[in-house]
Amino acid sequence: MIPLSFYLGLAALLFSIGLYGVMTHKNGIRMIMCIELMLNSANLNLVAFSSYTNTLDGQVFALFSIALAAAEAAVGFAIFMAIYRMHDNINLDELNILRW
Amino acid sequence: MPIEIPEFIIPLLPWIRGTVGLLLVGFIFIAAMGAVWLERKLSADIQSRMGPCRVGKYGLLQLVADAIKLFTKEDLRPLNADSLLFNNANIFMISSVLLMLVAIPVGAVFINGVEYPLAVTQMDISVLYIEAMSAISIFGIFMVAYGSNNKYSLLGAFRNFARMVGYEVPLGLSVVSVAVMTGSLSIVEISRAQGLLWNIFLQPIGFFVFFVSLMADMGRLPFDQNESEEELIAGWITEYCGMRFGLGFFAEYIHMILGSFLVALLFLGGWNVPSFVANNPVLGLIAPTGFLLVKTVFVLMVIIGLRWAVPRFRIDQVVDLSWKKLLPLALLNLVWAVALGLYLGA
Amino acid sequence: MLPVASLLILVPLIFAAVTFFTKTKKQAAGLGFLGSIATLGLTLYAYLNFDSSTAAMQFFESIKWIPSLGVNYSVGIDGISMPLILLNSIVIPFLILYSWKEDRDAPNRFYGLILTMQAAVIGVFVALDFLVFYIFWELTLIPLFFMVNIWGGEKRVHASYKFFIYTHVASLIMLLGIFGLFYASWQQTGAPSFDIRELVAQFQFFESSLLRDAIFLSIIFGFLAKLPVFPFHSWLPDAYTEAPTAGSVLFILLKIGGYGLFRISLPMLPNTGSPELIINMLGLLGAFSIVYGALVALRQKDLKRMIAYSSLSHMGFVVLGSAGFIALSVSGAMFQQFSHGLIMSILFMSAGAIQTTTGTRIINNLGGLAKRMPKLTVLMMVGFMASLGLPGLSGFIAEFLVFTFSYVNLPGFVLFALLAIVITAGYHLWAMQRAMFGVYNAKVGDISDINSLQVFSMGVIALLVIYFGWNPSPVLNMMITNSEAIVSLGAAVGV
Amino acid sequence: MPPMTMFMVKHLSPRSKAAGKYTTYESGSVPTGTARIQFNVEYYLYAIAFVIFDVEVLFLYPWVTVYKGHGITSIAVIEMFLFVFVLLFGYIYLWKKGALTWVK
Amino acid sequence: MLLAPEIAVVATALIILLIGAFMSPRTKNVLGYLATLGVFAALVLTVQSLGTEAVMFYNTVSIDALSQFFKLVFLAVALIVSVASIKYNENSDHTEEFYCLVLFATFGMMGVASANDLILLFCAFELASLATFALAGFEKQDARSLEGAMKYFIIGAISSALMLFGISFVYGATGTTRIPAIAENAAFLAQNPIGLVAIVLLIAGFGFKMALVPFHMWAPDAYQGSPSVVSSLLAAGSKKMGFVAAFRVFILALPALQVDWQLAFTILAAVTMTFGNVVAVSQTSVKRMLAYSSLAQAGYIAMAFVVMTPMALTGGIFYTLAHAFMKGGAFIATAAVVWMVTSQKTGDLITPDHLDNFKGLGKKMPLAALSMTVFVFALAGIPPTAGFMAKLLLFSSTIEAGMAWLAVIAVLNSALSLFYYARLVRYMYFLPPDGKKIGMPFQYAAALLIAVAGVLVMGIWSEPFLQWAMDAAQVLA
Repeated sequence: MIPLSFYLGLAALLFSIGLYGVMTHKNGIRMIMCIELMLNSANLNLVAFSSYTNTLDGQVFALFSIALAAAEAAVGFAIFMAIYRMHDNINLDELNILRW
Repeated sequence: MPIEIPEFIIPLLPWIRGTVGLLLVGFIFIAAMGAVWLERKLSADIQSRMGPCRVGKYGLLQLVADAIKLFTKEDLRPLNADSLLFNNANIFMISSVLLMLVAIPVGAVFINGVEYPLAVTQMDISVLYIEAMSAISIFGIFMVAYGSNNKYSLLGAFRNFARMVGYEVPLGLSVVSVAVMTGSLSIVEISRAQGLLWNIFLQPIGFFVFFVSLMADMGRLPFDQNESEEELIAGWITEYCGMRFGLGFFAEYIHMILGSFLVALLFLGGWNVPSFVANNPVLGLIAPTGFLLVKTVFVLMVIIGLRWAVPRFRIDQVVDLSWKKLLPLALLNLVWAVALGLYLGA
Repeated sequence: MLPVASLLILVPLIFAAVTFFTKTKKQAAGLGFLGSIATLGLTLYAYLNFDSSTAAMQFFESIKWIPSLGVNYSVGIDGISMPLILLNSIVIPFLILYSWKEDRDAPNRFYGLILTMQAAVIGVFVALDFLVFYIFWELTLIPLFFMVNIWGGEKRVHASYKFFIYTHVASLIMLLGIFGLFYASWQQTGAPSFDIRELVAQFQFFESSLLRDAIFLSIIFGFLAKLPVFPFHSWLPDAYTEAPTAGSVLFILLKIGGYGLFRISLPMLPNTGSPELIINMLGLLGAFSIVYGALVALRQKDLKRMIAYSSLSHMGFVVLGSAGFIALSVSGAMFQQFSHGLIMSILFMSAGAIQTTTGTRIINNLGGLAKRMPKLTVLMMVGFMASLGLPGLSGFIAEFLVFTFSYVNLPGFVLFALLAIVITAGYHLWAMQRAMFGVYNAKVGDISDINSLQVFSMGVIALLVIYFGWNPSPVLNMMITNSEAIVSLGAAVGV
Repeated sequence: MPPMTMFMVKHLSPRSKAAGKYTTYESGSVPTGTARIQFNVEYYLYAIAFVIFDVEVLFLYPWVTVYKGHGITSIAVIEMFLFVFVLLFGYIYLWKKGALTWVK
Repeated sequence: MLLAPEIAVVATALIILLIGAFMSPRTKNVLGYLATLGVFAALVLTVQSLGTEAVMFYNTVSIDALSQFFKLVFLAVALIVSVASIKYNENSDHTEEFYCLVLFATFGMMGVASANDLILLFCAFELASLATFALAGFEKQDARSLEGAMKYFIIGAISSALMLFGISFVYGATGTTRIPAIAENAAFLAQNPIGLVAIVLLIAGFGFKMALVPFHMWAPDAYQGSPSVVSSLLAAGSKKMGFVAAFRVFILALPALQVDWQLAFTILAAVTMTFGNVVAVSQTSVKRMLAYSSLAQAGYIAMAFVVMTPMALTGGIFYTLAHAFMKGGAFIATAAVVWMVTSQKTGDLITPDHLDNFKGLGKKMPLAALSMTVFVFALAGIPPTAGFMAKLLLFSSTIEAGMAWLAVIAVLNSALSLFYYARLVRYMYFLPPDGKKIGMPFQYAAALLIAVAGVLVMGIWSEPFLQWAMDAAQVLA
């Protein structure tokens, strides 16, 4: 058996990478990808815990969260599409009408 | 008369399984070559021409010649192609089919009436696994197309994407409908459950949906919009030449064979044989696998034959077919299957 | 019996609501007048049915409102509130008459706000539940804020916000004190209640003297800032000066700070941790306000500002009288509130009239107005004389009572405050001399006297000032009855 | 395996350098424009529809294995049909809105 | 049927979606009335089932006073929003989508309110979030709407990832996702640093939704950019969802870690209310101002987590309902003004919610101005409105708990808030109008009247509401 801490470490690493990516990237699509990474690292956690605690909740949770992540990405892409049509790019730095 | 299994074999079982796996890979490669040959021959027959006949008896060695040709061709890569994507796309395509292969039992042996499926692994969720793995190849195709930096390729990939997206759903639904009957996602279980009645008779709609979706999934005519030689100059594979092309081509044929196995396993009763055959020490070893292979080859021939029986659909027709016809049919079939499963189970 | 206490709130409120929807100035002023007259009638009814020989609550009504918090809608009138209600009801009709002929934007809102204000102030006076009390307390802010903000002078925005934020913060701190009182009593009795009299009575049973002090101080802070007295007064000159005449008069009628002092703080005072210290502090504040207000008024060039500071000085008497903590000194403080309301109304009306006719309030730019405006001059004289405490006018009675009886407990502060009498006389006479008499200042231009309605309204109030100067007993009697009740609480503890 | 193959190819196949060979293929003419073209919006709509229904199938898979034999058969079947039924609304809506039609 | 309200909402949404697809744009106005009817039915059903308690679906759904109360809150908001949206969606081709999203968002919020399981909680939370993401960007031709939606989406998605990660730790340490079971097994979480990590992640996740500083960045943009009716839903509904989720997760599931999250909320509450009020003062866009004031209000409500006495919880819960009416109504009034500006083509068209466009509103749209006045006074906590009662409960309980310093901060803040609220009133009543009187669309009028009625009734006849809130707080105690 692989120790639980390996899974947790991996999940934490992926999560951090995702968070870092969201913080640093300006491109909307990349941000969505990074967010997906974060969500999936959480799923990894859930599944790992599920198998180590011998309960099924975690796996069920992961299943639901995968579905929600997909829906979230869909909504996100829809918003970005609309933005792209208006601005011809999805660089978040250039969206700054709403400030103060 | 039962055969004694010697004690010393038991610790060796993992090794045996490994060997079987390796053999399977080899077998499937040879089979893929065979499928190419079969396709050429069959096509020729349908069109009343000879097909390959020079190299070897009935042109059997044509494939070897082709392979040599591909190996010695220059590996061209357009200057403005993205090398990372372009070079590594093959890995995805090949690994997709190989990973699928791992879970597909290509037959079974009965020893003392006990069934031993010939698969590298036996997982509980093999159907789901196979579907998931088969979806990997789309990454390969998209990587090639995007990496080639060629409009034809990209268009091909777009179409491929639209088509895969459309057929993945009916495919999944029809697989679920089959699985509903047995309450299991294991291929072995599913095929075992068809001892009395094949699923094709229980769920004709499901079979239709599955078969069509599978064809689309494999990119076989009439669903080869991603290649469509006439309009897109082989589509996604335009810039691929030499052995790169060869590998992609190879993967497609393996995919086709595995697809045929799936049809045979899920709908055509798998390797089920009457119990007297299974209990017979000799027939039990040979007959189930033979049965399955016969069915598979039959399916393969149907698939190849269909290439010449129907014209290629336009992409909008393809998409319409999946979303507006197959999906409702698949849902209908799901309802039917649940009802039937409950009825038969009760 | 009519439910007078509720009606006194409702009638002006309803008239205010209707007035907001009137179209013309005539309708607005007429309705406003009608409403205030109706209120006056109710007040007189209440006054006539009032038994001034008892300190008990009269016209008491109580309805359950939020049982789970122990909140009731309970109102009533006693000798503390009756004179103040009377003051309000008397002055406001004349205030409306006074401004009858003025032209201004949005008259419907103007008169509507006046009536709202009246309702809110009376609401504070009759409320016997802390929540009701606080609601009306806050409600008084809104009309005054808009009064200053819309119809005020040049610096109206600044003044209105300053007034608003100052007093709002103060009343919020008071609210926190009320919360403290509420919870402490809840713990004490096990039942929530917002009843003012009950909470005030419970106050003495709280164990922690720190808690009692904190509650007392935060509540009295709200009152002192509203009153105002010296350190908390800085909103006053701006607001009083920038407000339109009617607004200034409304400020004058806003006697809720002093009322709160009598109703809530004084009964609690003997039970604080160190009542002596607090009495001394209050005495100091009062005396200092008297002197400080007078001194600052002395050097004002602006007539209205001068009156504003003199008002601060007068408010010092209220605090000093309260701090005296003897029945008669407290009654003096109460009477000071009452008479101050009348006197200052005249003065602000006069100052307003001068400003509208001459276009300036700077005393140095005026001069010899008596020749052109004799009626105004006479009325203003009455106001000034009353304000400086001339015997025979109502101001004298109040100041006399405060000085004489506070001396018993706080001799030092009273002696100090006596200084102010001289100063007050000085600046009043000086201003009178410069503005009304002396050489006619040609720069003022050709001016005419105040109109007859203004004469009438100011005249009636001036007559009242004189009347109460000779015969204060109609209101003083009930004040004394209640003061005795308050002070007797202190006697029990030995203060 | 593919890298291995390509390694072999590298050593087996001939090399000749000619500039024309390395250009992008465009039916013989000189390539024009960039191939980094945008997705057509239709693809996007299909992708969304795919997400919806693939998720549906995703939920069906585990359901398949448990709905029988745990004493919950009837309620499980009803709930799954409810789920599919709700999605059916979405499907009809998509169809009606023309999201499933290639050319609009 | 205890789930009847939810079923009513979902069924209405599905029916609208279905028949809307078959209708021509001109007849689609009917859908708005249909949605209103559905929400109203759900409201009635909820009121009817008040006082019942049940645990359903293998302990995942808990119907108790808390969930019923918050369902009331959400349904009230949905009612106001759907009535007002009838006008907003007039002649729109996307009416059915709009209502469907509103109803699904409401459904999600209701799900969060009655979640007894973290899986359900997360799913419902996300359902509501997703629907509101789409709603925030509903004006596809408006750069502001899109920008707001995008910021809202990005930050919302991050927050849900943080939340999920936090939940995974909670699950890992306790081996269950059922809230009562977590509370029983949380001892390990309390001793382990993993508990702290989970708390931080969860606070970040919920804090985004509640728009607590420093997780508030999206709120002003999303509130300003979205169509006003949607801002109303966001501020009045979606924000409350964050609170009810936090109530469920922190107070019911993680009492073992109370010390930790209480400290965090203390700081967050104080900072949030101060920041919100200070920044709101300088805003010229009314919606943005309301957004910052909404931040401040979130800070007040968060005090309930700090004080945690039954009275404070009652106050916090009561506040959510009051705030739903006040802020929801205020945004609807803004919607009416935006409608006026865009349909009359007068005033500042680029920012239709600019303060200048409110000049003389008392003359141009008396009802809008009057109700806006009621709302802002209520937000400022001036009696006799719902806002006053709410603040009364909340601030007084802070005193009770001996946290006078927090009460003083809160009280000073609410004094400060009067500053910008009064400015708005001054603009509406005391500055000259730049146009003629305009007939108010009755849909906006109806929505405003509902909200005004809510604000006043809750302020004047607060007893029943207080009782409900007390019952709900009982669940948390």
